[in-house]
Amino acid sequence: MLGLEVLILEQEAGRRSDIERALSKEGYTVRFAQDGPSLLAELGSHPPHLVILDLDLPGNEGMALLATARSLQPALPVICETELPEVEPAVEAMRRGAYNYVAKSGSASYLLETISHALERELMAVETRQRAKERRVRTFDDPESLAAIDGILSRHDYSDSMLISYLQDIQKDLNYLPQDALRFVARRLNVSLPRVYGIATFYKAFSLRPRGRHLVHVCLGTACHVRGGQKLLESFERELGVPSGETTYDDRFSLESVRCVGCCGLAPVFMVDGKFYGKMTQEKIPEVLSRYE
Amino acid sequence: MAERAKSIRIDGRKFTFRRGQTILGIAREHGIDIPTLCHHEALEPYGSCRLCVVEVKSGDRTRTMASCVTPAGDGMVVRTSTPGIREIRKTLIMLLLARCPNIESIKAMARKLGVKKVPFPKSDEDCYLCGMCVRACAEIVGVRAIGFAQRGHESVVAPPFGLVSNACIGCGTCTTICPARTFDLDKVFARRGMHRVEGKDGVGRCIICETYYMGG
Amino acid sequence: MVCPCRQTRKVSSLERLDPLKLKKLHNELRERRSEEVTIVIHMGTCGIASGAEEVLQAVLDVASEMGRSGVVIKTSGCAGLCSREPMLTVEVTGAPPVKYVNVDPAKARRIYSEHVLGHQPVSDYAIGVGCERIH
Amino acid sequence: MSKKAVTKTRSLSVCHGSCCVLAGARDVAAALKAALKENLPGARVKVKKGRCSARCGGGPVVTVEPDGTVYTGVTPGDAAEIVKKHVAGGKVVRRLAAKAKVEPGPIPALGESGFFKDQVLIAMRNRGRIDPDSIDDYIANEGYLGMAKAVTEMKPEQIVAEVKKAGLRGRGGGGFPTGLKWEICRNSPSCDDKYIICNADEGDPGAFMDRSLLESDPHSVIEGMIIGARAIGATRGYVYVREEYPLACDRVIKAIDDARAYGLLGESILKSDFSFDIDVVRGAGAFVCGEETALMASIEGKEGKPRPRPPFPAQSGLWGKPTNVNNVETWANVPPIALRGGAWYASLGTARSKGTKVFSLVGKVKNTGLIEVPMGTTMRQIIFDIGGGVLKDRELKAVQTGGPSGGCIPADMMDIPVDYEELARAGSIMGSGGLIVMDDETCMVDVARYFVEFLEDESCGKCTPCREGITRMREILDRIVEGKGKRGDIELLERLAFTIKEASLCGLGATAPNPVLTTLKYFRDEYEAHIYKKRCPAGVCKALIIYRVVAGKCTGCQRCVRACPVGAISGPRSQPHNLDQDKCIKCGACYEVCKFDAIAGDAIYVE
Repeated sequence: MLGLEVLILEQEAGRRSDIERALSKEGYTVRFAQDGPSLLAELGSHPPHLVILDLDLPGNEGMALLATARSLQPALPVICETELPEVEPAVEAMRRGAYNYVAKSGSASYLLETISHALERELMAVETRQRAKERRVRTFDDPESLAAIDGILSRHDYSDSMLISYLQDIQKDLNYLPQDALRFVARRLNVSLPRVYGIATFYKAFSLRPRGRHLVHVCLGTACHVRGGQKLLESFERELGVPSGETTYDDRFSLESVRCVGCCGLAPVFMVDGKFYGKMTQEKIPEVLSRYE
Repeated sequence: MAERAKSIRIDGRKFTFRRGQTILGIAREHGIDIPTLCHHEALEPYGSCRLCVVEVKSGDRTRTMASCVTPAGDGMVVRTSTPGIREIRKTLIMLLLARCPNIESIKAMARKLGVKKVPFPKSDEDCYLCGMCVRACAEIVGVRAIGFAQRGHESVVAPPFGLVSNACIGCGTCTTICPARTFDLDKVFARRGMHRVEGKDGVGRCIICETYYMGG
Repeated sequence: MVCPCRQTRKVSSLERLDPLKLKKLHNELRERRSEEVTIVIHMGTCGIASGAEEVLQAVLDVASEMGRSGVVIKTSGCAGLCSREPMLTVEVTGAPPVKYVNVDPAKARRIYSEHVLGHQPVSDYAIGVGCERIH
Repeated sequence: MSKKAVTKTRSLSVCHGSCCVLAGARDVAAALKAALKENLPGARVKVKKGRCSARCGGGPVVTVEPDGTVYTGVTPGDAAEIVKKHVAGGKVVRRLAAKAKVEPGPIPALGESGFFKDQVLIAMRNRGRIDPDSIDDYIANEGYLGMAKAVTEMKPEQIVAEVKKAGLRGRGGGGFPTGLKWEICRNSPSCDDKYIICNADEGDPGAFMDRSLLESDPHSVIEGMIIGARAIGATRGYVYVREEYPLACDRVIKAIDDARAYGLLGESILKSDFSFDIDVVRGAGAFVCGEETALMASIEGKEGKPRPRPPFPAQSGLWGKPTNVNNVETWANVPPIALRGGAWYASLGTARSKGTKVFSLVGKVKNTGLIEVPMGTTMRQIIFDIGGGVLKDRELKAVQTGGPSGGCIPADMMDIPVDYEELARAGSIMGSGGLIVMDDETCMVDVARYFVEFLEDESCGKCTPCREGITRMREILDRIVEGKGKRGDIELLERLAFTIKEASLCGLGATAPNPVLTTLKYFRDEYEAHIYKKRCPAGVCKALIIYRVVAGKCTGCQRCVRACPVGAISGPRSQPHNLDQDKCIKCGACYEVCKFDAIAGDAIYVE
């Protein structure tokens, strides 16, 4: 937690020193704002990583500040505090973008936990945004990428009957089939783009969206089904927090189901990056997932 | 010696036929009605709607076949409206009506086959995937600007990536041939600012050169 | 993983065969029984999924520790009984082959030292002796 | 010697374990038969193909029954002596008699009990013995000898005749006679090329013999294809492999390269005037590509959508040329037929189904794996003798065969001999040979729903009945398993089933309703329980069950507490736990981990 700055607006002196003690112990750098305007000024000049905001400021100023702060720094997590927690203001605060709503009377450890969750989520969001940006920057119509794809097409003399095979090889290299790549293939092979697009969407093996670093395939063959494959899939969905067919927010895993991988003797089975895990139970999933970074 | 003319029996009537004719072709030639939803005179037979199924007895085998894609065979005995066939057609139109409850051609066909109620929850699709637009684009216009995407129940007719297709010449054949009249060219090609050819009567055939042209 | 016997196996000249040469090659290969003991690790997909690669590695390790003269280590495809994989078969020339099931690296080490080197089958892990009936 | 010699000997059992066969047991058996015919015509002495007696070092082994004398190291030259001296004269041939009895050691003989006992291998003849990457290993085991015979000694018509005589039928589904298929393709006029295809797009969930064959013995498939090409007159072949099978793909490619290097494939095979080559094509994840016309569309680089037949592939297939498609197991059976003749193959099996069949025995059975048994073996033998019985000794409910196109055979029909006709009579099909064992914890409505969902996913979407009808069936089954089934749902399912079966364009649709129809036929009461009583007798359908802790059995070990993903189970160690029904998401994790049967998945009774 070193180097992470928390900016606090708290009208009660006793509470201020409580929070300061608890947070400094954990290595956070704590700054205090005197009032609303100085808080907003700080946000402009030295943006912190997280804000703790007292909602009990006179005249509902807290709620207004929350809205302004979020509009200035949309990604900034704000934790709201109050003496007397009630449902309505809580809902209102969350609606205005608060990360969480805690009681001042609550334990310090609960506050710390909330802070660390908020920061964790924020860091991941930053990372995800960055990656998404990189992804957008990375197009596949630069000469280098096209030359690589052209190399694949030349392996079979640009014969259009090898289309499926080309797409498989391209996907192997790029992890998915980008639009640019499909357009280039159609142009280079002199076939219609709808045909290329039709094939890329008809066959299950192709993905038109980028996939995670690791591919989880849960087998739903008959043998796996009667031995609990569906439950295994649901367990993965809970564990990874994404439905089948999606990629986790940190791009670590893509979860897909597959109709029989031909390893029925060890049912139920799943695969991670092509490695088989047989005779599986829900219990063993977290351990297996922890092997993949 | 002249070859004996090949003959087929449809609903008790005997007809001679030319090589390569389909059962549907012969039936229509002689005014026997077989309902279809994906067949078009200007296009290659496709056999997807299956409404044209008939009972075909050939040798000692009796089978249900799609008449639009089954070539006539010598000595075939065809029945176009047995109770079983009627049952199949009713179920099929129910399925299509549940998919596309607001398409006139489907509603008309359902009325014709005596189907009023549909035992399935209704959705509201505007396309029943007869593929005429896709086929017309490929076979008549020859540009293949649209195609099928996805598969199974998720199949759709779409230009690549849902975006404007560069290959499209804006001829409008797809919109004119669409039996559902829902293929919205404006929507698909709006961004290219191309005009669309107004067509009223679908694809017609030139009586002199025998090629197909756009109606209107 | 590369089959270990691929490194040691002498690839026959790979010349183009005619019917006579094929028969001759068949007879030669059939008679070729130079080594005393053959250990076969069954590596079909089910076997690999159950840990056959680890077993193979254990066998190679123990072989390099304890010696592998007169021993052929090879891999094959699936042996059929998926629920008891990984499996391996040890055949001492002149004696019936013994099939082992549910093998793990530790069991593989014991099988190597007692059966492969000591010619004493490990009855604790074996499912049967002899071979399968072919038509 | 009298024509009808009285002899006590009933049979001479020649061990056909792979070791003995390699040592020449087949020749010994043939010599014994000839010697019997010559010396004791009319005597009722059989020459049997025995199981392995674990005397593998000293083969070939002959056992005289009923007296039990064992001869080892027998050669064809010894046959006459054994027949004259022992069978006719009743005296043991000391020179050949085994030195000592094999003591029943601590390890049982493979051929005497359990999983391997009733199996007879033809397609998987080399399993577990040869290195799939070594062409030399394959040649050592009679590899390519059948092909050599077919290419150099037989006319194409003769090859077709032998395959017809063998009675080999397509192992991938329909069971169409292979020889006949070849003949039609052979006689189909073509100006230049004909093609043959090995269909390794093994899509049936629960079947994996094609994968295993390609992985463990790729050369036998290649050899079969060369023989087929010779018979049909094809110049080029394709192996169409599912992309889910990367190992199989690699091994076939290596095998093809090796065969080419030996001149067994490619230009002028074995220096004859016959040329033929094979390419490998990878599928891309579409079950429908197992259908011949869709498969060919896929090889041509198109969407795998079936097209109407006629024209049949044998007339106009790949690129409009006559094409013959067989599946992996079918091709693997061809080399031994070419080498030993059709009669040899046809000596196993039933009246109309010859030879052996590979089954993948999986599901709720103790021994899972691939088995190869003669046609006509009963389902009971397969599940209880070979499979060792139902897992946890629960009650057998049904066996599903034939994948999504097949059906479920109920437990009281386990005595049917397994062949094409009997399975069809039971309402199922052989398919590619998946046998999925189901016990009383398997819900048949859920199984039917599973297959229908599978097919909905895999339908290509071209024709109305398959695309729309299967989805509607799935919707109906969905509401039945959710406890929302209505009166009339069963009839609606039957109506849809009829239309889909009759009107679909290809085999996928035409067989799609089978899982529903057979479960309706044999397990209608389960459907009715779901619809009318709102209960799932097997305790599978989530909406109709609750999990609870059986207090008397719970030891308070806390395993379920740890396993529960939503914290619904609580309780101190060593005391029966509590399960909070409000929190429970019915994932079954507790049920899976409990070692004391203390978690019950009970039906909710609404009566």
